[in-house]
Amino acid sequence: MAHPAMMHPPARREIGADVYNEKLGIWIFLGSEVMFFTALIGAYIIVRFGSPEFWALPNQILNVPVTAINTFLLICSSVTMVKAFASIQDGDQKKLQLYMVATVIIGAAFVGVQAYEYTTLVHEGFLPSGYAAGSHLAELAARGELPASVSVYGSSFYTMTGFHGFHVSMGVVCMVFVTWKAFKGKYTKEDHRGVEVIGLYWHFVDLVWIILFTIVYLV
Amino acid sequence: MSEGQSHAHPNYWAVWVYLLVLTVVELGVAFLPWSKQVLLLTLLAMAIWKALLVALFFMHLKWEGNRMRIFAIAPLPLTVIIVLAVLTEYVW
Amino acid sequence: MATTALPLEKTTHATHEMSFVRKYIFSTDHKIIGIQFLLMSFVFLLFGGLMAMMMRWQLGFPDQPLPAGQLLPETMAPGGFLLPEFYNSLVTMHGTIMVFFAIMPLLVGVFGNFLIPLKIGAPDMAFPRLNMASFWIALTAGILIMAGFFVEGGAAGAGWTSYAPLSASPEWTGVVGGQQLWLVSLAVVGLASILGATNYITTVVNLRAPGMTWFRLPLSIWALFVTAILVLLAIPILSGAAIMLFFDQTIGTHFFDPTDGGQPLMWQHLFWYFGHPEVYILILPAMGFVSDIIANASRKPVFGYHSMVYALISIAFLGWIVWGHHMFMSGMNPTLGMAFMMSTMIIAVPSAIKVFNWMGTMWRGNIMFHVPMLHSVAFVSMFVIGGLSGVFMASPPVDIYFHDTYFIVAHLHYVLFGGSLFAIFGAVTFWYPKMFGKLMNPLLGKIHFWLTFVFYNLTFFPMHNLGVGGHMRRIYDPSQYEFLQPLAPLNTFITVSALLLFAAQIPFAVNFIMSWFNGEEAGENPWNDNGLEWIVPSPAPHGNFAEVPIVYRGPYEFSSPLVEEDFLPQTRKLDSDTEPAAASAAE
Amino acid sequence: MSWILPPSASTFASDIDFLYYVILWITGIAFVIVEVGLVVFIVKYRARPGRKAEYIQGSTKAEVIWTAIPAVTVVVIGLMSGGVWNDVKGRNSVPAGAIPYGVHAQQFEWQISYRGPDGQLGTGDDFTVRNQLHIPVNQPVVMRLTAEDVIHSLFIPAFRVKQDAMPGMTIDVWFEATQVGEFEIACAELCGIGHTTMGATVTVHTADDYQRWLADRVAAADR
Ligand code: HEA
Ligand code: HEA
Ligand code: CUA
Ligand SMILES: [Cu+2]
Repeated sequence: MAHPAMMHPPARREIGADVYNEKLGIWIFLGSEVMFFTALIGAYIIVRFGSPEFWALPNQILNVPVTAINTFLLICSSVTMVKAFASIQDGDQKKLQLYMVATVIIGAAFVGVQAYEYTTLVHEGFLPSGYAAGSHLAELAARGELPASVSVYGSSFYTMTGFHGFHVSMGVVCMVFVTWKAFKGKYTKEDHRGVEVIGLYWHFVDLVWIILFTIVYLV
Repeated sequence: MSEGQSHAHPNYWAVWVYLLVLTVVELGVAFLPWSKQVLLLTLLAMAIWKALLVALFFMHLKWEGNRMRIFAIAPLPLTVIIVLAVLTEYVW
Repeated sequence: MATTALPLEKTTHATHEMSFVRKYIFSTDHKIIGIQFLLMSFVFLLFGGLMAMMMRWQLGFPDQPLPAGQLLPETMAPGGFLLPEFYNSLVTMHGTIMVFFAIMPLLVGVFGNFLIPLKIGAPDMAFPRLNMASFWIALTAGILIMAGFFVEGGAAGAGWTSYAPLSASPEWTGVVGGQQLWLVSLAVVGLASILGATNYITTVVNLRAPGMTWFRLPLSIWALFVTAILVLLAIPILSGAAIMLFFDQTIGTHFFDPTDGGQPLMWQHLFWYFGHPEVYILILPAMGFVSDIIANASRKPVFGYHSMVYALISIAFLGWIVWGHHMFMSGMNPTLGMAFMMSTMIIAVPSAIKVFNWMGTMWRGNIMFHVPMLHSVAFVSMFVIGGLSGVFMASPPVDIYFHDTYFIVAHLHYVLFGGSLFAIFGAVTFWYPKMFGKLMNPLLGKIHFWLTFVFYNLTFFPMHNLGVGGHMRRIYDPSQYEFLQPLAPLNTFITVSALLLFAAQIPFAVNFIMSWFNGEEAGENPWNDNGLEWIVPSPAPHGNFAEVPIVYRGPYEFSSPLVEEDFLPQTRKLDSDTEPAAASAAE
Repeated sequence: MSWILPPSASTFASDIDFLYYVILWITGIAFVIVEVGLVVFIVKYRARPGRKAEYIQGSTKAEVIWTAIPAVTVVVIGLMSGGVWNDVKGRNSVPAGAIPYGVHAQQFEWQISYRGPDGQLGTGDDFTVRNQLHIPVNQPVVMRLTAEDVIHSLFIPAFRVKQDAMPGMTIDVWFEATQVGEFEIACAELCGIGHTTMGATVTVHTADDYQRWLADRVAAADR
């Protein structure tokens, strides 16, 4: 019994969204992700407008150059991802594998850089709760070179970038799985749903970063 | 995805370069001595422009059917609603 | 065209070889998952009910020990007298459990799962394994939240709304781990809901049988679909807020801490931005089931089907712009309050359309009073009471007086119990035959209905009057205030009614369990209904349909002049019908 | 069992009560229409053998009517409410010359500060009384509501006053008592273990009494 909607790819019909289930599903799921980040960004807007004096200038505490490199990495991984997808659309297994591996590596590198960023920041005394007592940054603040307190700045910084990082990490995990399947030749010119679905997720995470990078690091 | 075979791939590398250029410009603008409001608006506009590029080209929204696009943009009004409402706490 | 079979196909054919565990425990069959949700939610309904009984005892008889209260540990009720902190935990957990672990899973988890594939003519959900995961995640969350009662400091005690900063630090509530378990549990159950919603939406959009166009969908499916969208977009807001609050409690962030730049009001904005859509999540599916049942029992098409759909959609959309009506007294910008008042008022309009269209459906009908119908009529009449009391509070000046009084408690129970729970009782009775192959006993059903209807009203209607008298909610001993003392007899009366209301659920539990074993065999279509679920055997088999059903008309063709009988199933082909386009495309 | 609001003792209470009764009437009528309609339909259209229901899909005319009437009704309710709301809680509603009091809510009591001899609130000569608000009759007063720890809510049923006290914010809430006497204050927002017991009293004095009371207090504070 082949249910018409279960066939792939679906014929153009009056019913359905003209796309296969997994693709529709991931788009719908991304809708909920949008709302999740809306909650975080909404909270950020509220505390930022409510307590602007808690914010340091760009590059005062956060390391914008390092993050710029990270942004560069994520954009690169997005392009390799989409190239992977384009390759398998043409049925090119080799290139699919190559680009997938590249994406995994760049994605992992992003997480690595972020981990480095976090450790440095914590080391300097920038915590989710504000300055660490007696730290380098706390001293600067005492001398008036930094805002007296950065508690909500730290809170929103770590929460927003942390959850983004968590999403990237989950993406990397899933992508490792897709890559493994790619090496086993499971994707074909006709059926490569996994690649497209993980790709959509990955680009979405990139998109979120583009917004976060601007509002967290630059403004 | 049925478009796969039929149309040639868009030039992803061009989009990539476009994104990188925008990022570099953004980095430059962020440290200009402009007023806070102007900076905020310029940077936000650029970020949204970049996000759009990703959505349209990498996520292929440019080529999706209308039914699919509706799903993609459906939550956006809701994000605007909450942001506008909480902003009124400060601007009134 | 390439036809790659999905994994689902394999499971559909492997029915006989499946072990008990695969078939009934870790099942991917939407019907089994629905039943799992049903059992889980009944258990939580019972827990929630028991907590309500304890609260009611304290309110009605503040100077007498709770019967069998000595069994509770010293930290909750020394000598059988509830401690104030335990009372706070009871209110909080009662509200939370009822909302998130009883009514929401009953409406969305049970019927979303059970009905969607059957009613749209699909063999299963779009993502069966995700569906299974969603149940087990929800159950985990339920266990987590109940665990609160067993950790030091007791269960969460800041109300189901968990307002910060009260909820943000043990310093204020005395609750330590319970508050965190509460937050984690809600984030976890939120994940389950989001996965479920993704699944439902995909299924409804993509898996409808040929001919099942949007405007041939039963209103129950429309309602579940719209609800799923609300779940998908509202729940993540709560998750986000819960996570921030959790961080405030654990890693020292300051989102809601006013002494260090945070904003307590922000919790309320985020919570209610989720919360009001949430209350519509708790009523829309009920409205859908009731529409189906009323049409069936009246043997008439739903009055104004299209406007029913548009009313559903507008309620859902308006639900996003009214959240501030919970915050009129919070110190929110009063001008913003005006905007929220207007949008809230407007919601009465689509609600009125629904109510009057239900009445229109009964008008000139030939009404059978089977048990589901009794509950459905009760739904309409009770929802109206709850809705109308909402109009009082929607008027901000009147809300000055009523906010945080029992008027609100009355309102919320009229919409949630009088509305949702009555509809759930009706829907369970209506679809029980398709779940278990047996009919529920109608006599027991009627006894349960009448006792519940009477004691329900005796319990909750007087709460309006408590509210009019100024009785605050969430207080554990009203005798503390002079102006509340005249209300004490009313409180006692309510408590007695509540105890009887609880007892009135026994016939239902008995009926539910006994009918499973020796109920009357149901047959394929016991209610002479038109929906697709009634063309398959009862209980519905694995894979649902032997062949892909083809749909020729809407679900409400009762008493159609085209046929002799008073019903006309969606799949019956009349001479005048043409094959739908999709069916031919699928050849 | 009563639908009549308890006696009120402030200027705007009658406006609020009036709105309440208007809504009570409107919703009462809607309630009767729906419930009576349901009962009539249940009886009149109950199934009888050999009868078939009429095959009716709907009626645009009927639907327009029952969309329009509630729509107009709620808009009217909304406009009426809006006016009262603006008078009671609007941004600029506090009458000029209202006597200010500091009301500081904390677990689980109300710290009420009075202006000292210098006639200014928030200066060193203010004095604070626990759980007791004393005000003059027929004179607008404004409470500067603040909170120490968590959210509380100042509820004076007889005056139809309620306002949350939000930590980190100062919220002004005004009223004008019209009757001399003692009235109860309650906390209406769950604020922890002692929420139930967070009561206080407000004593409304005649103008003379109030001056005397104030003088006594100031003298006591000086000692
Ligand atoms: C299923 C759940 C559900 C539903 C459907 C509703 C529906 C409505 N609710 Fe309710 N509400 C809750 C659940 C629900 N609510 C809960 C749980 C709370 C308390 C939360 C807490 O604090 O713990 C709450 C609290 C609450 C408040 C906050 C009160 C306060 O804390 O001070 C308000 C204020 O405006 C409100 C208003 C409304 C309105 C206007 C509707 C409308 O949608 C109702 C519309 C329906 C009708 C009006 C009836 C049908 C129409 C007619 C018969 C036509 C004729 C009518 C007229 C001409 C008016 N609700
Ligand atoms: C859907 C939701 C729902 C339901 C059904 C109920 C049901 C009941 N509720 Fe409550 N209630 C809330 C949601 C609900 N409640 C919420 C959200 C709050 C606000 C919380 C807060 O302030 O934070 C609240 C608060 C609340 C208060 C206010 C407490 C306070 O402010 O101090 C009171 C007081 O009387 C109360 C009483 C009751 C009573 C007596 C019942 C009775 O109807 C209970 C009757 C018993 C049952 C319905 C269980 C029957 C069991 C079965 C049918 C199981 C069958 C089993 C098998 C078949 C196996 N509830
Ligand atoms: Cu203070 Cu309740
Ligand atoms: Cu609401």
